[in-house]
Amino acid sequence: MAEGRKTLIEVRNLKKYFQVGKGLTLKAVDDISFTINEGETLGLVGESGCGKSTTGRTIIRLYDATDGEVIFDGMNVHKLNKEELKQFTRKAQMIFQDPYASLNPRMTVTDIIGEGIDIHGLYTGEERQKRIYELLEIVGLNKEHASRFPHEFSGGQRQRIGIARALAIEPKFIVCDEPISALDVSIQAQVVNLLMELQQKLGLTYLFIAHDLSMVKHISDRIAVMYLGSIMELTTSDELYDKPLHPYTKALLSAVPIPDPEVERSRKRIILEGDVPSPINPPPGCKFQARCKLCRKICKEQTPELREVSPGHFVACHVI
Amino acid sequence: MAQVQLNKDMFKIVGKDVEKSQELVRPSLTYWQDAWRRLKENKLAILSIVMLALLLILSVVGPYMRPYSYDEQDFMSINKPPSAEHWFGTDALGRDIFVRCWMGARVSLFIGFMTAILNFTIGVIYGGVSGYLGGNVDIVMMRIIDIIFSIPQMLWVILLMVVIGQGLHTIIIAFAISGWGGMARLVRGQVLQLKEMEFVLAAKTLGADSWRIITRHLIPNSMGPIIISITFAVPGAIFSEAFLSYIGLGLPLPLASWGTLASDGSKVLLIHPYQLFFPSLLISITMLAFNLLGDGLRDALDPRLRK
Amino acid sequence: MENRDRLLEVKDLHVSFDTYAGEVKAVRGVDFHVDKGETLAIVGESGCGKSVTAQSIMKLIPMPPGRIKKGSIIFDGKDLVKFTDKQMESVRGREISMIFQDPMTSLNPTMKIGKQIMEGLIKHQNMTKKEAKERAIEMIKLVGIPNPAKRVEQYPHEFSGGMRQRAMIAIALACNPKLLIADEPTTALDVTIQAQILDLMKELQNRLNTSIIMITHDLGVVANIAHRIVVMYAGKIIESGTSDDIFFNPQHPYTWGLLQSVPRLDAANKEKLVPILGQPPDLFKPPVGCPFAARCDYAMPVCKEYYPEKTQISEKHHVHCWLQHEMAPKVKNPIVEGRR
Amino acid sequence: MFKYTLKRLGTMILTLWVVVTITFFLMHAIPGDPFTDQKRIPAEILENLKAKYGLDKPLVVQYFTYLKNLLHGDLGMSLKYKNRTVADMLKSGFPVSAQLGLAAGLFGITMGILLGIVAALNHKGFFDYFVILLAILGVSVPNFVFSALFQYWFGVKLGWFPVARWGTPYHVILPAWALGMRMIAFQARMMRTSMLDVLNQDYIKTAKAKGLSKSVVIWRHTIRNAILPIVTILGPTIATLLTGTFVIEKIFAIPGLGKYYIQSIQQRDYTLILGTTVFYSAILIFMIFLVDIAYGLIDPRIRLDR
Repeated sequence: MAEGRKTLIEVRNLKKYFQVGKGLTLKAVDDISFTINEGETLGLVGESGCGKSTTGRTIIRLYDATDGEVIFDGMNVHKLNKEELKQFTRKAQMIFQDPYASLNPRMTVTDIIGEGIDIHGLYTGEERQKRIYELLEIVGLNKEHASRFPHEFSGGQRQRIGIARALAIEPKFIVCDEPISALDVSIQAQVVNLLMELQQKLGLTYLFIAHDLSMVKHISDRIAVMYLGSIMELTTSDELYDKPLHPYTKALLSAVPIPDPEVERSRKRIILEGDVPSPINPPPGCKFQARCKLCRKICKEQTPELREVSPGHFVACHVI
Repeated sequence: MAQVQLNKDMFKIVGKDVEKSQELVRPSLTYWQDAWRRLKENKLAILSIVMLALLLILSVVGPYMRPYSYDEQDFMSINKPPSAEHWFGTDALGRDIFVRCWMGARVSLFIGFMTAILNFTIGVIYGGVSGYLGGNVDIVMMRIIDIIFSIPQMLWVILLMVVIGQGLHTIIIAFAISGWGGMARLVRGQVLQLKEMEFVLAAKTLGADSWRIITRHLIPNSMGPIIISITFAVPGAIFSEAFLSYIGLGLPLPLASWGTLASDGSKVLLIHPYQLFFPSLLISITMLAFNLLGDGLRDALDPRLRK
Repeated sequence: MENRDRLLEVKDLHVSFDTYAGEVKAVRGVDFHVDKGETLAIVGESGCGKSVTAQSIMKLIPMPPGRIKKGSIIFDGKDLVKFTDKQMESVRGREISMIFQDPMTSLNPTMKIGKQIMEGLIKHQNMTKKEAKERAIEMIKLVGIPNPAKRVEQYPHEFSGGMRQRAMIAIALACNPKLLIADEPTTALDVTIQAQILDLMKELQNRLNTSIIMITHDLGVVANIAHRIVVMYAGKIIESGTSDDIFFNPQHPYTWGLLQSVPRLDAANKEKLVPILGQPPDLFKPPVGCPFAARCDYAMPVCKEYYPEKTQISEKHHVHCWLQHEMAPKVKNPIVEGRR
Repeated sequence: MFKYTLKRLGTMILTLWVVVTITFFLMHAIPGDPFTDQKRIPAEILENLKAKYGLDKPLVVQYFTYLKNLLHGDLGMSLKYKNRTVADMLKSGFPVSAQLGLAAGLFGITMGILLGIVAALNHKGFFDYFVILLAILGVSVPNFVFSALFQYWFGVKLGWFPVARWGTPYHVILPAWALGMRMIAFQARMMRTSMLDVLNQDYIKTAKAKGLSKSVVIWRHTIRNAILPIVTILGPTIATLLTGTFVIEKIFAIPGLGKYYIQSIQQRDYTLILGTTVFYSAILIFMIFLVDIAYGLIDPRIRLDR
């Protein structure tokens, strides 16, 4: 469904390294490339420490990239000057994970949502207030909530406020950084539905970051699977589920429990052994080699390229 | 459950009432209102505020309540115990201790507040810069603090007093130079922690500049711990001044502070215990009040209680 | 009701917490049982009382402010509610064990892993240090940690999250308890590690015939491991039954809502989720009637006035809902309909 | 652990050097020279005196001479006590102060920790409030007031202990107690908070779930972990103890280092001030070093991480 659309974001060989002590480099994002088309949702999944959040933050330049570039709507994000950067922030926004930490406890809901409006000078006075009420309504809250403080709300409601804050400056693109993982199941569905409705209504583009594969599959058009800072596989969400190619993707899919006892009873699991290795000074070659049952000699020597094995289906694996 | 009368009407589907389930039942309070509400519940803290207010008022009007001046010597009434004429008695030079105590209160409280303000200013700037800039700047700035403040403040103060000479201003200068380490560390910690919080990242994503982030997000959220720390800094300075006076490095004569009064009193402790008693009592009450208030504020402002 | 297979029976359990603002009724009359060798899952969202229930069985809730107001916990024929602290010591770790949600914080950071396993053995099985150590090494091996002889000498910070949870399981199972209570044991772990731990728990249950109470909010985990399920909402059990009953023939609108609000990996893409709107009630002031009424599509006036009695659907399946009443209108069961 | 120790050692020496340098230049920034006030000294004798103390050379030369001598333990001559070296005076005063400090420290730490533990275990009970009150009193009342009170009550009124001076173990009790009061207050407060914090940790629940008895849970799991933060504040605690001795030694007329220090200040005996300050700093920095090492030993996380 996203085919034939314009490319909104192009990420080319993006790297983000952190120095964590003498001679130790944490390669949080290690040379990844992908594109996001206008109006689509790209899911980014992986286990903790795989670099998915860092990727999201580097794309909107919350972090400076170590290397590589991000082209957003023709702008080279990491080369923008101060004024251009401000223009860029109007177009790209973010929704955060922790509904408790993502709202300033000393500000009212009005001021939280209004912050972006003030920074960019979009509305003032009564118009500003009207716009804030409108935004509250859009995310399923009401006027009475405007003068309240964040601590008076539940997790789901706070996440709605966070969404309203991002929408206030009418962005084109939103990075959703695990927006539902801190919420209860029944509330997760509310927030996901809201995000999907907003996308339909406002033509938004999402980068949806999460570790919950079923939710990512539910909301995304295409999915990128990350492991230790690299993209292992990238394809449409249906294809990823129907025809996963990378051994890590296969293991990940098989590890996700399905809420159906009948299915669960008959399922054969691929249990991965061991833990995710540390992203600090990783060994050369394929990142997944230590846990891979198909590991060969070449996997330990050469880093596999992400290559297109069938139209729109990318895999980084020597064995496939 | 008891037998209830059920009728058909009670079994018509009316569906959900989402508004009701989302109603915010608790009253809306700002952070400061909420903190004040909690502080009010703490009787000791309120008592401390009353005590401190009383001390402040007496330090203003106290010296005028008796017909003596603080440096007026009366050799006819030397070392007189407390009486109707001299409420707190007189000292070895026949000076009225009541008046001297409240003159001393002015000096001690002035030293306390000035020191707290100066430490606050230096500490917030140093700590704020260190925390906000981060990286190598932070490492170097903190290393400097670590080294300087590994020696107790009192040793620095004594050295400085020896070098720049005794006097009210020099005491305050010495305290200001040597006392901001704790505040700087505290502010740095706060800033370091807050600047990684998601709401600050959100502000950055919205395009907020450093000024806005500092004034709207970092400062309001670190005020709680800073206020608590100031509350403890005031009595700390009063205490240190008393200590200095006691070892003979305090204020020059005839100026009086609680510390010099206590120091004088202790010389005749075994014969005229009241001369030590009154200034010590005032010091202790002040310390107690500030400490209790600080504890109360800590409970009232602690963010962990707010979830 | 007397049943030789019955290991644990909780009857009419009420647990409250006294806070400065008043009494929070966290658990409000809960009945369930666990048979020998079975896995019971207690499912619900945060604040529904599932963890409090589990910790009450071990009497691990902090008292005060918590207290067991009413009810009984019959374990192996004895009522644990009446047990003194001293008596509980011989139950904990020996008869009933527990593992917790966050493996990063539930191990003592300054004590070697081996010693943490040995403690229980020395206390309950009168082992010497040497015997206990051998057994500890054996346990570490059993839970699938490589290099056991070296690992017993290490501290928790040298273990990864998954390994720590394995170590917790080793501690819990060291004395061969009859019942293992697992309080969200995989919530803090990654999916691939979760799969390892669930697998391990099932395997050990087969081998040791331990009963398990699994506390979780994740229906996928439940489907994977549970024989029977108890669904809790706002401190009450609203439905319970076998795994198949709950997943394929649920009767309570809340259970319907839960099942419809989670996406399935094997479902067609972009199928709209059906969320449960609104929020669970504040247990400072729980509603008089059915606590779910305010969020229920099928709520009736009666629901807001009276709490529904238990209705038996089949031998093991019961539900608390006024829709089961003879006067109530018949509604379509969206889960049963959906499966057709 | 070895690397960690070495690193700490390096920090220690660096800190000491910085402190010596700052102190040295501060002392020499005082306008005039130490003999200015002695007006009657003829000019040539003054020159001789200056030469004797090396004051005629450029400051930087003096500084390096001082550093060099310092390495040999030579802190120079006292300006006011003829023919006594600073090192000599430190040698005679230090054992007395160390005894007093050690007695007060041991008393303060044990009592403080004990009270803190008892208070935490009796959380919100009578004893808890009692300890809180005691702790607040302990930090609120200056130690010269405690000293006076103790002297008055136990010395004069009851006559249980000597009022002042030094010599027998009996002489140690009152000053050590007065000096330890503040410490008890600090430690009790810290230990109480730390205990309550640990008691709320998940691993305490794990320990209880194992069926361990209450006393084992408290001794083996709670106290050991709760003491860790106490160890980290030992450094500042020793510092307060040290400055506390100045006053206490003065009040109780104890011939310790503090007494010399105060005297040197009152008499403006600059070499003695400089020497004492450097000595105090060295002791303190060394103590902090020891505390760091102890912390590394107690907490396995530090031992291996760095």
